[in-house]
Amino acid sequence: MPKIDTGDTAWVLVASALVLFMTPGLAMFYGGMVRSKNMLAMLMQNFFAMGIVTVLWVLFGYSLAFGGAGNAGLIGNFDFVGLKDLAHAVSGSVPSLAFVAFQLTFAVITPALITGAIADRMRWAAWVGFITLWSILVYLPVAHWVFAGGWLAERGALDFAGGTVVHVNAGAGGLALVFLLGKRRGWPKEPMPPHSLAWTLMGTGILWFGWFGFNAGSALAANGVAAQAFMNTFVAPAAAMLGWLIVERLKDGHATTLGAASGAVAGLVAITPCAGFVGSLAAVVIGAVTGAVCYLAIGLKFRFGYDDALDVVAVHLVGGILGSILLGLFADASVNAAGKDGVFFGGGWGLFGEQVLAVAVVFAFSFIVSGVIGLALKAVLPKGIRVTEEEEHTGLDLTQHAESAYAFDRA
Amino acid sequence: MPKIDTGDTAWVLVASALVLFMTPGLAMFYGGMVRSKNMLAMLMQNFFAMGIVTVLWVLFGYSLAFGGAGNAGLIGNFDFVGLKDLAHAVSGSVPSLAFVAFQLTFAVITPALITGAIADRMRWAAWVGFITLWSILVYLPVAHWVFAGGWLAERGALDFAGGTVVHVNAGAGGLALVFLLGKRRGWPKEPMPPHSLAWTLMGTGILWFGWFGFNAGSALAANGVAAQAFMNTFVAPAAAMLGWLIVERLKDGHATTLGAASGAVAGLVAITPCAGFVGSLAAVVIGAVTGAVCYLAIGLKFRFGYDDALDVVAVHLVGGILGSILLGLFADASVNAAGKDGVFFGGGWGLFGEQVLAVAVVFAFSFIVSGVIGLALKAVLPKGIRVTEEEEHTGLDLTQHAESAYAFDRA
Amino acid sequence: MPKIDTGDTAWVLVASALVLFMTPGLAMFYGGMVRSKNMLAMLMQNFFAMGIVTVLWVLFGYSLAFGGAGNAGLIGNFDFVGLKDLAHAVSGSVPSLAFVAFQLTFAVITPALITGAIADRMRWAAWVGFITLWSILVYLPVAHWVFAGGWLAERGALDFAGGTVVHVNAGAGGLALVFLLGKRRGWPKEPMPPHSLAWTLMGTGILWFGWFGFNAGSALAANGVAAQAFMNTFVAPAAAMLGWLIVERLKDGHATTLGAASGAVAGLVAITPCAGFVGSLAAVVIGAVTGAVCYLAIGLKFRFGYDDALDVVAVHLVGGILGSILLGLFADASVNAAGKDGVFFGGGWGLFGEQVLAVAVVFAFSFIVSGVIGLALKAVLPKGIRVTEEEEHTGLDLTQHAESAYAFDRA
Amino acid sequence: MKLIVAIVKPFKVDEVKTALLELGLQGMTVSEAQGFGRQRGHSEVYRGKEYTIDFVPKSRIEVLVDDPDVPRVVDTLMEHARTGQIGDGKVWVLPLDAVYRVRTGEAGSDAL
Amino acid sequence: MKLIVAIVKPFKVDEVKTALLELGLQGMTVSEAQGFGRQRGHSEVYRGKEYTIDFVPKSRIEVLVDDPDVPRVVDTLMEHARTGQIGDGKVWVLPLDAVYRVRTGEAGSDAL
Amino acid sequence: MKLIVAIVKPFKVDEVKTALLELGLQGMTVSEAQGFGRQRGHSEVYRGKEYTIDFVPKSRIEVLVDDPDVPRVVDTLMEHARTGQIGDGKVWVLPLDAVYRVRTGEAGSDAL
Ligand SMILES: Nc1ncnc2c1ncn2[C@@H]1O[C@H](COP(=O)(O)OP(=O)(O)O)[C@@H](O)[C@H]1O
Ligand SMILES: Nc1ncnc2c1ncn2[C@@H]1O[C@H](COP(=O)(O)OP(=O)(O)O)[C@@H](O)[C@H]1O
Ligand SMILES: Nc1ncnc2c1ncn2[C@@H]1O[C@H](COP(=O)(O)OP(=O)(O)O)[C@@H](O)[C@H]1O
Repeated sequence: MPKIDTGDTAWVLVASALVLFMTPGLAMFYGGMVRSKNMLAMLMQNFFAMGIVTVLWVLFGYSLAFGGAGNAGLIGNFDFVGLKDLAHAVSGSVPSLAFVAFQLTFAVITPALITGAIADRMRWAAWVGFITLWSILVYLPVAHWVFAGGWLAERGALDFAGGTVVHVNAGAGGLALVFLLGKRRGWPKEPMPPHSLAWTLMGTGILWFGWFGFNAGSALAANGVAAQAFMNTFVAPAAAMLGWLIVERLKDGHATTLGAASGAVAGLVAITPCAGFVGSLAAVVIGAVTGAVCYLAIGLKFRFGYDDALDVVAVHLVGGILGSILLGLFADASVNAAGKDGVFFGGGWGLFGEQVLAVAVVFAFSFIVSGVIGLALKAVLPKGIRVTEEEEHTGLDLTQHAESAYAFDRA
Repeated sequence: MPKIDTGDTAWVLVASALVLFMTPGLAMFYGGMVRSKNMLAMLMQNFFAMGIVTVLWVLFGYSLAFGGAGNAGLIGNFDFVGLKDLAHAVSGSVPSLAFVAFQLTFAVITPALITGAIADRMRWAAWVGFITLWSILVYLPVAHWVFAGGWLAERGALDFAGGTVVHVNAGAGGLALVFLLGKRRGWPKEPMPPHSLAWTLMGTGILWFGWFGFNAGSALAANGVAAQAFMNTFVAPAAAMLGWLIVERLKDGHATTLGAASGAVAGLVAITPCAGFVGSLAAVVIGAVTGAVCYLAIGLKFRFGYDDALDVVAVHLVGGILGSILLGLFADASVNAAGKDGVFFGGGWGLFGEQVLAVAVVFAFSFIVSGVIGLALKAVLPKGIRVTEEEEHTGLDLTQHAESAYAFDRA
Repeated sequence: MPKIDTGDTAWVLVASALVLFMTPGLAMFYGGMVRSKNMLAMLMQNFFAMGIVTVLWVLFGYSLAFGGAGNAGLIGNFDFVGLKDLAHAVSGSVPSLAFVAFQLTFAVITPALITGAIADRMRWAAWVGFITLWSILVYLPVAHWVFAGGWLAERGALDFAGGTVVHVNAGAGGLALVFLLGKRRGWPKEPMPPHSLAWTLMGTGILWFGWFGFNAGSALAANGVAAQAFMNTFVAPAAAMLGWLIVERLKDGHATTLGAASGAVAGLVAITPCAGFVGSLAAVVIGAVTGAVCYLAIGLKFRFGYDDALDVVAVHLVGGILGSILLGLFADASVNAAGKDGVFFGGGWGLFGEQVLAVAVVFAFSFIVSGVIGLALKAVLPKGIRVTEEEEHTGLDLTQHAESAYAFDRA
Repeated sequence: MKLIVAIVKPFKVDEVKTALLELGLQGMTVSEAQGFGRQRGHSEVYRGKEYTIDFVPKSRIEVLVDDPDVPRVVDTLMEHARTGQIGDGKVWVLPLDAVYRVRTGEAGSDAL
Repeated sequence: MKLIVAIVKPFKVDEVKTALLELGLQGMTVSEAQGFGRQRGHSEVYRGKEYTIDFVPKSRIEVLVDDPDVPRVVDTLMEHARTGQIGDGKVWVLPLDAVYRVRTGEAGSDAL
Repeated sequence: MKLIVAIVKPFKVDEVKTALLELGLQGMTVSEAQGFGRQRGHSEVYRGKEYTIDFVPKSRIEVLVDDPDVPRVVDTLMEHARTGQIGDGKVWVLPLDAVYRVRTGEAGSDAL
């Protein structure tokens, strides 16, 4: 049996904790952007992901995603149902359970990303149904294809930490739901300003912090590749923040706090698939480009009239696509022997093509299946998937959870 | 001299940082639940624990808890006063000071847990006195009995990360103080809703994040047991969240954000003693049961009329007892050779008995000594241990600390 | 080529993440203390540091600071522009890029510390210009002198984690800007109370948590020195919290939450240069003294009438000076062979002298160059470096960023 | 000169404001209020304990108007604040002794 | 018809509300206010700097009543808002020209 | 007895309060308000979307005074609330039927 390396194990365990912490961070990042009457509903949808997905993962999720790894196939198997036989197993140089936990954190945060698109109007019961089905029918297969040596990985697509599996996947799911749910009443005329950017900034800090585990942890070892991924996870969001702020300043006349936060997150998204496969300067370029492009991508929802409340499409879908495809240009095998050379490093267009294919496949699959799930729930749930006008008006916190986010007393 | 393993050391250092971070997390978890006029007092009582307990620990606390480890006795000794001779010592495979710091984080958060029970009415000076005495007279002995090879450990009780030492211990202390302090004026008639569930959810995220260090760090090495403990710390709170939400939904008609947070914390409490001794599926069961039971346990305070403000009894005392006792059923030596087999794994009722004994002993000891400390302070302090009606009414922030938690200006 | 140690690498990577997390923590620590109309501007100035400094660091900053390390000189070189040739290099026992990232986190937070001094009145454009120039003209040289075997280090000054490079440096810069900007209108007559101490306390928790990476990470290995630094980073702030609270209680009649937070941060500042060079009991003394002295140092701004808004001088400058100089007394070579003996450990006054010199040099250099940069910006920027009376009155959030920090709706 | 006070549902304020502008009014003052009346409030549950909140958020609009404008303003207020649901609110008219504009010291109609 | 305004201590609002209901009143409007008067405020200390806050939180209750009910309502308000401590507040009565119910347009007593 | 109401810029409240005290007044009640008028509000931008906020934060001051004091109080209010900029606000005077002090039940001037 391969030996456990304590350093690698320490790193993967810490990385897992860091990524789990991203979900509360995401909840706050999103929560700060909604109106105060919908704050708790947003937090709840995110925290619930930590509950339901985790239980599914232990029961059969991990097995369906990573069972039969390397089978170049469509889905895993039931070898590890209930995580059986894993207590003393080793994966690479770490205990298998550390790998299971690390991968679980990805399964948790991916559907959570969707909550930003559907903010302020989805019925709680509908979300419970959606995240359960989506995790099983969308996440598990896609994770298998790309992370577990499934067919896309075998074809040669690269995705260091989840540009397709996490971001394109969630972005497509969010877009599908947005179409099914329809616009929030009053959008885009009525102002719906963020109720607490302090929470959004706190969330941004937590996301960046946790993302080091997300990307550098994906090296699954405390080695040079992890260090490169770490460095790229540092510089890409930084460059993206600058990119976003500059374009924003030119277009709107102000560099905003929300812009700095959004740019950083966009950069983190874009570097995710590239983290361990590109050099530091490439990360600067990828970040800067993403910051500018994602800012501009926000205009799409107004042009095409779909109410992607917190811009999951502009930030995660567009950012994820950009990162995955730019990897086809900037991949540099000299950085990571397990990687490949992209167009700019003499690798030709082969990788680029695989990246485009992977993005297209994941987008199409997630968009379609998410839509089907949404339609099914709409048909099955007595009250449908959207709250009533009255409820939307009063707010989800009171109507879905019988709670208020804030109560400042003055007695 | 045994050699230091850098991987294990890295893990124990990180785990220590994670657990220290839990105390601010706990402060926010609790702070969000009190009324805004008592927010700072709650934060202060928790942050103060990071100050006073740390200094006591360095001066003599560690020595009294871990001196003469393995003596099967009642208390440690003075060998390590001022942490002398530890600078270059090694414990297991890590520097002794890493172990000292890790254990210190437990000593800090345990009394902090009590603040939830006594919220909104304890005089600041009384808390200063209580936490100082409690740490010395209650925590140090109990930590010695269970964590340092004291008499309970020698008898064979198992407690991986502090079900008895931390949770039963703090819960019993809180209950004793609740009786001495009496109910908050207006309780339970007057509504006392949480003033900011956003803080409570942020605190929950921090607690879960830090708890990975709490439980998996207790392996004191980056190995398979740590990975198992990590996995269990992931799944038990998840299952507990679901358990709590389901019962809550059935009983109150709503699944609440506070319920999700409370369930997760209850699950973290219950898995604490079991983390490194049970398998992943057992963790699911332990979590689910705890979530449901702790929710129901909240009813006790209304039935018996004691004002346990933030449910330290229902969550920490009941959760700690459940976890410690369920370990007697689910313990599985095949998971951890250093562990034992519980009833369900052919180990018979021996372990179960020891667990019940340990719980009973720690509860009784903590409850009685805490009560004595409280009575002594009540007698000694000129103004007693409880604020006046006027002060309670105005709020502790202004009356105890001359501060206000919030001031939104509009100029 | 030296071999990578996975444990050391895991630790340095985690430490880097922890220190990066300190900047959002600092933003919240400061943000909570300003009035709500300036909250976002404060957050923005801090988050922006994560953007601009990071990009500069990758392009040439690291190279100018650490190129030609050990040259006993004034500045680095251009060997590592764009981080070239570092992808597979090793520093000590960790990948060079891990070291680059770790040092970057220091470069990011140092200028961020300055924002506390200039709160509520600096024009956004002026901050953008200032932090860019300051990072290049002040931080890089000073980091080279002390951290990269530059002339101060070669003379024998000790600075384990940045007492001079980070705290004295930032404190002097802040003081210079305070003089150039002038007082906030209404100061000190008008009350300018913290708008949300909850954020300040959350920030304190994050800072303390991250500081373990800051100090213990500076050992650049997971070894006994790291454990000692970790322990000292635990106890010094604890003792400082007690020191501050006691003096405060005696002088003002109340122990305050803000005092507990401020004391802890002061203790963290003071222990920074000493962390890996002194024993645990010395850390208690250093902490306690710092807590008391920094509290008293706040009086200076009222005596001398300079408006150091959030007490960067009293906490970081005074705390940094205290720590650096007390190290001359408490340094203990038996704790760390790479260290020296201070006055109290028979090392005589040699080290003490070097410490005083280092403090004086860094203070003078930073104060002067910061002043020159400020004057230059004042001359160059069309609208100068300070907002108009009207803008100051309306608040920086609306006037500089066209945003509001809070919007509680009630529909 | 009269002072017209209207208690309305908060989400109706913008509509009312626009309508009053169209009437040619120059200004108004709005403040937050909690209303109690036939319209019932809501209840919240925290850890199994249910609280009933009787008060409903309302907006309180004050408008100074010349006597002749009173009827039109009152009608406009009611028309645009109306949803037909219980809780739409009240409008009342108070007599005034005097009105001044702080900036100029102008009095009466000129102050509006 | 009169408008009765009462400035009371916030924690007295519930008691006052209940008492008015027992009198048969159907509704009221409450808003937050800061009072200044004989009752002194409090002081806060931040990093050694002391601030005095002169204003005290108060609740402002508005009740529309028919003329005959005025005395009973005023007495009830005072009785239940009273603690006997300085700062209990004021009650004043304003004449009204008209009152309307937004929902129905009803005027006068019918509007209550 | 009259009730004087003043809508002023929030940062002027302290100055006004001090001035009224010097006049010998014993108290006042202040509440938050949003004003709409000639003074325009501001605009905010979030992710490229611009919102215009028409309302401006104002403070609403209520002072009960004896008839003879009305002119002096009104003048003092206007003098100290004035900045000369648009948006300084309004002052209006309302007739009163009665005033009481809750604590003692005193009525009229004695209630102040
Ligand atoms: N007697 C009253 N005095 C003052 N305000 C009142 C009175 N009655 C009702 N209101 C205000 O009018 C609002 C609407 O009244 P309500 O009885 O709920 O509906 P409606 O006016 O449609 O019958 C209440 O929330 C309260 O703010
Ligand atoms: N002249 C006044 N005009 C308006 N409100 C007043 C006046 N005097 C007092 N008040 C209000 O009444 C409250 C109580 O008054 P105060 O003098 O403190 O106590 P008391 O009414 O018991 O003498 C004050 O906080 C303020 O809100
Ligand atoms: N007709 C009105 N009724 C009630 N309040 C008014 C009216 N007109 C103005 N106000 C109040 O007075 C404030 C100042 O008015 P504005 O027209 O902006 O400036 P000015 O009074 O200097 O001309 C407004 O913000 C609003 O609160």
